[in-house]
Amino acid sequence: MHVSVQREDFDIAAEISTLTAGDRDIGAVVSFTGLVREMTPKGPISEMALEHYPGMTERALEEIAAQAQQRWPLQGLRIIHRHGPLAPGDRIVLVLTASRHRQAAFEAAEFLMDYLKTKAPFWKKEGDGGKARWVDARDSDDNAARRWGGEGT
Amino acid sequence: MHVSVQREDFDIAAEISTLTAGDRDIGAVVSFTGLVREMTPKGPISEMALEHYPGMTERALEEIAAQAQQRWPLQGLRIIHRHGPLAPGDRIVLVLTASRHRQAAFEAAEFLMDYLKTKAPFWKKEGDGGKARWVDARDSDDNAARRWGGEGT
Amino acid sequence: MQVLYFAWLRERVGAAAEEVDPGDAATARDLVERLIARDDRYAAAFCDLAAVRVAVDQEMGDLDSPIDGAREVAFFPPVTGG
Amino acid sequence: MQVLYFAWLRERVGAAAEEVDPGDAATARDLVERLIARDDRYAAAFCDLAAVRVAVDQEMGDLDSPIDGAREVAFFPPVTGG
Repeated sequence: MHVSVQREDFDIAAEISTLTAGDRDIGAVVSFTGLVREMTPKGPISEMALEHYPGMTERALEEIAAQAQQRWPLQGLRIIHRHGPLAPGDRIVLVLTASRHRQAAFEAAEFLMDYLKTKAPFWKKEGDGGKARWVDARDSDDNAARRWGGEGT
Repeated sequence: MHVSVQREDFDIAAEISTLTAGDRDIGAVVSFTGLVREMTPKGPISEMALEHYPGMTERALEEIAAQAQQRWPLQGLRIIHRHGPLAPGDRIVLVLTASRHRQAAFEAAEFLMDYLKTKAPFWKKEGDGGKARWVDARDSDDNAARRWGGEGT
Repeated sequence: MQVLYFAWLRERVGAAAEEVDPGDAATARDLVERLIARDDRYAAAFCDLAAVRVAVDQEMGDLDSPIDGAREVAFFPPVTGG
Repeated sequence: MQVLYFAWLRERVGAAAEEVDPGDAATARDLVERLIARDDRYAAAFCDLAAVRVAVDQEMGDLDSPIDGAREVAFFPPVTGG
């Protein structure tokens, strides 16, 4: 199972252990963890809610995972994305890649995050105790995804 | 403390917790873990020994860490490198980077690994139960380090 | 046809999902026009079409995607996960 | 002056460290020549100078690095950690 969309937190060490268990041909494991930042361009926040599109989210992440596996020789790959209410400091997303060599593991992890940021149906709403506002998509994320070529963002 | 050179194994989750504790402005944490592979270009191995240059190793890693901190806006950085006897599947090295955004965290982690591979005084000796042989340096590592510019490898 | 709304589109429409008769709408854009004609809430939700993304049967598409035979059409803003 | 050897250089020399009088050796290369003249073990260790790396007082250098006043000179193959 490559992809999980869940409300619950995740355990990075346990996920790495599961991913690498029994495979002694893995030389490189890269993890990316995304966290909720307290300070945003529009001021500090006290909470965040992550909405998603059940069904399509899993399909989009599986599709992104399949593309990464076609592009790089990966021994393992894992995506966990949370939804629901979160607070500053909370983990949002985990991407893990395992390969023989570090270049494939690094590149695949960056690709997964760039594509996830532009293709997976999640929407963040930030609150500061009073007002809540939907987060705008960032042009820099579109540009990051575009560098991998393919069918665009 | 950025750098540890030690015989003991390390705990990735504990290291990430320590690195990010109390800083709610971290949005991205990247980890790289290097593992001993059983299969090498010269056949399967049953053990590996990592020799290093006590004193210079720590200095070289601190210098590499300082360069990464000058180049990227990092909230945290950690390098752990093991020495002594190891076996296939064992962890060798951990690099952690924490930043506001993912690009800096990814790039700094790749830079740290590329520089560590060419500038930190470690030497691997692989054994298959009978013979033991020193591992040759790889041209691809020199090339990887060169892409960051600066004073070369 | 099931029509879904997410994020601020959901809030402006005032519903997460609803059954809509697409009539002779051939594309997602035709469907939007049909909805706008129905109620002001849709006019508010779809006032800036450049900020609207579309999925047809859970596949990313755009306003010109055909919706003929689709079971599920979703409208939402650009995604902001990760 | 303390001279250190690592990996297969250490094995061929048969010592990890030794005290060496550098005499009038100005560079690491001069020191290597002085060592080779001393014993065949050094000739074996330093037979391929392209594969020899140098650190002077724990700073990476090369065979042309000056060693005047250095406390510690180390010889080793290209590094293979990580």
